[in-house]
Amino acid sequence: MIDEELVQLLTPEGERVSHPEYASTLSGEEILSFYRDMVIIRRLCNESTSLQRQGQLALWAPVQGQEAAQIGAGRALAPMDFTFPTYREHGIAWCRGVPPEDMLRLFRAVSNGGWDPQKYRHSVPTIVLGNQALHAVGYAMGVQRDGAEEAVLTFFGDGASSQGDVLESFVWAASFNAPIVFFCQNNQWGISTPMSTQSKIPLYHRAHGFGFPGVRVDGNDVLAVYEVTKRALESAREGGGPTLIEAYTYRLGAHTTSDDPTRYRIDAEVEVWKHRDPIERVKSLLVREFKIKTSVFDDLAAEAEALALKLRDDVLAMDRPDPRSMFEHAYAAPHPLIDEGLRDMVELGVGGGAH
Amino acid sequence: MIDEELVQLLTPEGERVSHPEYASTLSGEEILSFYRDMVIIRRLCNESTSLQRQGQLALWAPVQGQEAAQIGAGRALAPMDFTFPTYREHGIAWCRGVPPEDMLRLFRAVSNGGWDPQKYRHSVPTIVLGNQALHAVGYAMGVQRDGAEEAVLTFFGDGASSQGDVLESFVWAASFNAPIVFFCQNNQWGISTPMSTQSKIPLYHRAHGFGFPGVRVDGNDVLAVYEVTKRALESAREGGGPTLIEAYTYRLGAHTTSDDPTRYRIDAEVEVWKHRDPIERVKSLLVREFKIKTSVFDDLAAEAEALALKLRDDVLAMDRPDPRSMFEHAYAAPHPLIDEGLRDMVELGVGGGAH
Amino acid sequence: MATQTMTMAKALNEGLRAAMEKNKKVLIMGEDVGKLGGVFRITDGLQKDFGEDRVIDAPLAESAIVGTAVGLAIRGYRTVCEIQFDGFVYPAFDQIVSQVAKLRKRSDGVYTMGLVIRIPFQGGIGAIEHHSESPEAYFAHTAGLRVVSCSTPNDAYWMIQQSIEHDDPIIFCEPKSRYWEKGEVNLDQPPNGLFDAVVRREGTDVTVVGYGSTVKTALRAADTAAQEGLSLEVIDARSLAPLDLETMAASLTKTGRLVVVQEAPHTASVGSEIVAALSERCFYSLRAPGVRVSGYHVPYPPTRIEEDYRPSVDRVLDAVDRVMGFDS
Amino acid sequence: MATQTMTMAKALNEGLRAAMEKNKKVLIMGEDVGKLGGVFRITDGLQKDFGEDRVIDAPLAESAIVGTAVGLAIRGYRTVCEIQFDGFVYPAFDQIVSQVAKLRKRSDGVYTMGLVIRIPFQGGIGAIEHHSESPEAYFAHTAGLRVVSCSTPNDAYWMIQQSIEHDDPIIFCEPKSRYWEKGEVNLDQPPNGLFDAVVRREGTDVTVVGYGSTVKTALRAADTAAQEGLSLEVIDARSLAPLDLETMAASLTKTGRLVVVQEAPHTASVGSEIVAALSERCFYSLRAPGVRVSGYHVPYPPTRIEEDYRPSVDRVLDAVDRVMGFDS
Ligand SMILES: Cc1ncc(C[n+]2csc(CCOP(=O)(O)OP(=O)(O)O)c2C)c(N)n1
Ligand SMILES: Cc1ncc(C[n+]2csc(CCOP(=O)(O)OP(=O)(O)O)c2C)c(N)n1
Ligand SMILES: [Mg+2]
Ligand SMILES: [Mg+2]
Repeated sequence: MIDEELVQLLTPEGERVSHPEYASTLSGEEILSFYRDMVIIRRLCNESTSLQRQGQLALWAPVQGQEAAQIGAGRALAPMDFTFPTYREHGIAWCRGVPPEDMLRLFRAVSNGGWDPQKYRHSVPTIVLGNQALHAVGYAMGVQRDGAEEAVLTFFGDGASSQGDVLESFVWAASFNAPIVFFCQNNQWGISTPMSTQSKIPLYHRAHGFGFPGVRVDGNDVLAVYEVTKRALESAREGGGPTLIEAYTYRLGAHTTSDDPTRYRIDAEVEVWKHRDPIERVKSLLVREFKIKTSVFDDLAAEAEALALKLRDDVLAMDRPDPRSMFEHAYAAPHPLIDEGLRDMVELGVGGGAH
Repeated sequence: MIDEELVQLLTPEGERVSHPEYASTLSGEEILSFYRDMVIIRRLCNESTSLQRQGQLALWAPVQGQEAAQIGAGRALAPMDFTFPTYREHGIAWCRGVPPEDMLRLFRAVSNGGWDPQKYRHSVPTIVLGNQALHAVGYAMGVQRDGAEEAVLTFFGDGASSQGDVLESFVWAASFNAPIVFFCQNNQWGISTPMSTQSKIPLYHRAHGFGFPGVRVDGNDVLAVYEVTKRALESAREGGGPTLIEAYTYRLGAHTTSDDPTRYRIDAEVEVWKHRDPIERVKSLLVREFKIKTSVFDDLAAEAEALALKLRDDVLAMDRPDPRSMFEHAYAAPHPLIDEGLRDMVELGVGGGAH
Repeated sequence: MATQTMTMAKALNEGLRAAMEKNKKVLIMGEDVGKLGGVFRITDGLQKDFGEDRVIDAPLAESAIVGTAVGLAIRGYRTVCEIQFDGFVYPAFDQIVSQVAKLRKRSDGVYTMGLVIRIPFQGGIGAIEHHSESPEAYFAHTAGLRVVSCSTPNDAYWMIQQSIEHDDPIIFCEPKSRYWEKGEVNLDQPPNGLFDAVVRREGTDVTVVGYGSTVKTALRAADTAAQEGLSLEVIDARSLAPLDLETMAASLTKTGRLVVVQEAPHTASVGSEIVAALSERCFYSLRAPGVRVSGYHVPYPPTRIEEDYRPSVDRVLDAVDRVMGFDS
Repeated sequence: MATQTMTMAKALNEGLRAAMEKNKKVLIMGEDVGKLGGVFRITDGLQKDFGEDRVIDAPLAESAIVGTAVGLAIRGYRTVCEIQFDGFVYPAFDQIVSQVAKLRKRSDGVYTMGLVIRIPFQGGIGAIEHHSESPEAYFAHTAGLRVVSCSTPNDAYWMIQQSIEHDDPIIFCEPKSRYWEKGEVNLDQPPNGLFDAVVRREGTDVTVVGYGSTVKTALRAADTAAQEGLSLEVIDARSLAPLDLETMAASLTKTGRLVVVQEAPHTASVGSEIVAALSERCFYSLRAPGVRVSGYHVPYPPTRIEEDYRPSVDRVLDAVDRVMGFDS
C-alpha cells in the first residue's frame, strides 16, 4: 500500500486485499474484459507514439501507466452519463465507444475535436487546463433541471487542480449539489512540474474543504478505481451531490511526444512505478484466481495488434482537410466575414483536400 | 457561542470566556484604545453614509458591524507588515494611519485609489473581487526573497471566497509557504447572495484542503480577532506559512449606499446581530472590569464627532480634479497617445479644476 | 399595433420575460439576479415567476457563470448570463474566448453555444472604477462570437429576444447610462434584424456612427450642427460584430465623410474597424479620412471627470469640423 | 563590435541572462521554466545559474502567475512571466487588464508595474489548438499596457532587456515559428529604441507593414515582387502599442500604398488600427486604401491547413496587386 488512505483492492503483485468500505463486485469475465480494454488502449497508445515518431501525427499524449485509472472509471459509467475529458482520456473515449481513429484526428491536426460528442456522450477534448470542469458542472445542473437520473464525470490532472476554473467548479458543484464526479488523475507530474508544487498534501483533501467527499484510490488498481467511481456516480445520480476522486497513478511516458522527461525526473522513480504496472497486476490475478490461459492472453494481444494496424491504416488515410472547411461551423448562422473569407480563399485558388 | 469551532474570548454580553488555545493579552488601556478605534470608525462610517445621502459622495461601502473584525486585525499588524484590502477595509486603513479623507477619495470619485500605498504599507483598494489575494501572495514571496521578517495580511469577503483568484492564492501560498494571512470577513452576505450560496460548510475549512491552518473567530469579538490574527501573523513571519482566518461577523448595513437589503433579507436577522454588536460588548467589559467612567466614553464620542466634522470639511473641500490629470500616471514613460490626448483636450478648452 | 412606453431597463425585463415564457429552456444566471432582480433590476420579478431553477443566483465567480452556461448549452439549455458590470467580465474571458467562441467549431457543429452574455457597459453613471468600461472590442475581435448593443427601449426589447433565439453566442452590451430613459416599444414585431445597422437620422454632409450610449450623443450633435447648417446622418451600428457595413457604406457614398463615436479607447477598437473597413469600401467616395471620437488611452478616470473622458457633443462637433475641413 | 550568430531562442535566453545578471531584482516565473527550461527552452540553464528563488517554477495557474508578479512588482521585483502558449494567457486576462494595466494609475504613480509578460505567439509550428493564437490586439487595445514583438535574434536579445528595464508593463510577443532561425546579434548596443518601427527593406511602390512572423513573409513577398518590377518597402512594426506611426507615415508619404500583414483576424485588430491611423495621417498621400492581410475570422484551424489561414506570400502579393490596381 502506498499510503493508508488509499483505496486498494489489488496489490501490485496482483493479490486481493480487503478494504473496510469497498469490495470488488466484478466477475472473472468482467475483469478479463477490463484487462482487454487496458491492453488495447496501451497498444493503441504505443501505435500512436510510433505514428508520431514517423511524422504521421503532430503530437501524441501517451496514457501509459494510467490505463487502470481510465478503464476503471470509464467502465463504471452508465450509458446515459456524460463525460468531459482533457487531451489524455483515450481510455475513457474507448469506453464511451469513440472509434480510435477519431481520437487521433486532433493529433493528426486535421480536426480540433474529432468525434461527435453527443453521440458518444463524451465531450470534445479540452486543452485549456481546467475549463472542462465548469462545463461539466453546468451540464450536471442541466441534468438536475431535467430531473434525469444521470451523472457527469469530468477529468483533470494534478497540475490542472491548481487552476481557478477547477476550484470554482468545486464551489459550484457543492453549492448546487450537482450530480458530478471529479476524477483527478494524479500522475505525479504536470509536464515537468512535480505534484509537490501543486499541493503539499494529498489532493483529495481539497473536496472536504468545499464540503463534499474526496477519496484517494490506487489509480493503478482497476478493481478499486471501478468500485470507487461506480459508487460516486451512483451517489451523484441519487442526489448525493459531488465527489472528488484522486486516482493516484503515474505517467510512465513523456508528457507528450514533444517532451523530454529526462531533463526533470530520475529513472529510479520510473522504475518504481513500472513495478506497479496496472496491467500486469490484473494479469496475475486472472492467471492465479481465474486460471485464464496463455492462449486467451495471446488472443487479446492479437486483437490489440489488429486494432493497432487498423488504426495505422485509418490514420494514414486521413487526408489533409479541404482548407475551405475552416469556414464551416465557425458560426451557426450566416456571417459576412465567413462569406468574405471563403470568397477570398477561393479566388486565391485554394481548395480541395490532400496535397 | 455561535458554534463550537468559533474562537471567542468575549461574549456578546461582554463577559470573558476562556478558550483552550487563545487568551487575551491586552491591558485595560489597550482594550480602551481598541474601543476608541471602533467608535471612531463607526462614526466616520456614519458620516460617510450621510455625505453620500447628501450627494457629496458617489457611493459608500459601510463597515457597520465589522468594526471588531477590522480593528482586531488591524491592531495585530506590525509596522512593517503589508496589507491588501478590498473596498470595505476602512478600519484597516485607519489602523495603518491612512488619513480618513484619503479613504473617501475613491467614493467621492476624485481618485481610483486615494492614498500612498507604500507610505502606509496598505495597498490601494481592490474592487475586482479576489484579485488582491494574488498580489498579497506575490508580495509575500518578495518578502521571502528579501529574507525579511514581515507578514502580509489580505482581506476578502465570503462572496469573493468563490473567485478563482482567491482559490489560486491558497494554492500558491501553500506551495511557496508564503508569509501571508488570509483574512476573510464572512459578513454573511455578498450583496444579496447569502453565505450558503458560496459554501455549505464554514469557510475556514477550505484552508485544510489546501494544506494550511484555518481558524474561525468571532468577528464581533475584538479581543479574539486580535489574538488570532496576531498569532497567525507571527507564525507567518517566523516561516510558519499561511493561515486562513474566517472572521464570522455581519454586515449590519446595506452592501453599499446603492443597495436595498430589504429586498433580500429579513429584519429579524439584522436584529439578532444587533445584539451581538462588536462595540457594545467591549464597552460592557471596560465598564465592568476596568471601571472606565462615563466621562471617558463621552470624551471618545466627542473625539469621534470632531473627526467626523473634520472629515466632512475635508470631503467638501475635495475639488473635482483637473481633467488633464487623467493623463498622469497612466504610463511611467512618455507615450504618444497620452501626448495626443492631452493636446486634444487642451485644444477643446478643457482644463482647470472645480466647476 | 400595440405599443407601450417604458424605460430600457423595463424593456429588457419584458424581453427576458417573453423569451422565458416562449422557451422553457431559457435560463437566467448571474450575481444577484434573483430576489434583488440584479443591481440594475433588469431581472426584477423573474425569479418569483419562473423559480430558482430558471433564474439562478450564482456564487460570485464569473468564469463559472460562463463556464457552467457552456455546460448547460451542451445539455440543450439557453442561458442568459448577467455580468454585473463591464469590468467584471474579464475573469470569464478565458471561457468566452477559448470555449464559448470555439466549441461549435471544435465539435464540428454538434454543439450549439446557445448563450447570451449581457454586459451593462460604457460609463456616465458616476460609478467607481471598473463600472464604466467598454470591452466590446475584445469580443468583436474574437472569431466565433457576435456582439450587439441596443440604444433604445424598443431595440432592447427585441434584440434581447433575437439574441436568445440566435444559435451563435452573443455578447449583449447594454448602455447602462440609458437604462432609465424611456421610449416606445412596439410589442408586435421587431424593428430590424439583429445584425442590421439603422439610420437614426438622415443627413447629407457627414455620416456619424455610434452605438449604445453614443447614439444619443451623435443625435444631439446633429441637432446642434443643424443649427449651423450642417446635416449629419446618424447611424446606430447596433451590431458591432459583424458590422453592417452595407448600411454604413450607403451613407458614406452620399456624405463622403465619416465620424465614429465610441467610449472605448481608439486603439484596435470597433471604431478602428469601421474606419479601416469603410476606407477600403468607400475609397473613392471619401472626401476626408474617417475620424474617431473615443475615450482617451488611459484607464477610465475617476468619474468626477468622466464627462471629459467620454465623447461629448463638443468633441463630436469638433470631429465633424475636422472632416468638413478636409478638401479633396 | 562583438557580434554572434544565434537563434532567436538563444538570443532571448542570453537577453534574459544579461538582464538577470545586471539586476538582482529580476525574476523569471512560469510553468516549466526551471529544470525543463521552458517548453521552448528559452529559459534553459537559468534556474541552474540563478537558483530556484529567481527562476520560479509555478503551479499551473496563469492568473496567479501574473497576479503574484503584480505583488512582486509592488515589493520592488521585476518579474518576467512566461505564458507557455498564446492560448493560455486568457486565464490571466483579468489580472492583466484590471490590475497590471491600471495599478500605476490607481496608486497615483506610486506603484511601478515592473513586469514583462512573454507570450510565444502566432502559428506555423503545426501544433494543436490554442497553441497558435495571436492575442496582441486585446492588449494593444488596453490602456496602461505596451505591446512589442521581435522578429530577429538581434531584436529579441535587445528588446527583452529593454522591456525588463522599462517601467511600464510590457506584453512581449515572440513569434514562435521564428525561434529556431538564426541571425547576427550585436552584443554591444541595441539597434533601436524599444518602441521604434524599423524599415527592413526600402522600396518605393507599396509599404508593407508586418510584425513577428509576418516580417519574413513580407520580405519574401518583396523578393518576388521585385522580380516583377515592383518595389516594396517592408516595415517591421516592432512596437504594436504604441505604434510608431511616424516611421510608417514617412514611408507611406513616399509610396502612397499600404498593406498590413498579421496572423490575427482583422476585426478590431492592430492592422485595423494601423490602417485607420494612417488613413488619417496620410490622407492626401494615399493612392489606395490601406489593405489588411490577416488570419480569417474563424477559430484557428487544425494545423494541417494552417498555411491556408496564415498570411502567405501569395496573399500578400495579391493585396499588393489590389492596392496597385487602384488609381487615383
Ligand atoms: C491554461 C493552460 N495552461 C498551460 C497549458 C499547457 N499545458 C498542457 S498540459 C500541461 C500540464 C498539465 O498537467 P496535469 O494537469 O497534471 O495533466 P497531465 O498532462 O499530467 O495529464 C500544461 C502546463 C494548458 N494546456 N492550459
Ligand atoms: C469580479 C467581480 N464580480 C462582481 C463584482 C460586484 N460586486 C461588488 S461587491 C460584491 C459582493 C462581494 O461580497 P463579499 O465578497 O462577501 O464582500 P462584502 O461586500 O460582503 O464585504 C459584488 C458581487 C466585483 N466587484 N468583482
Ligand atoms: Mg499530471
Ligand atoms: Mg460578504
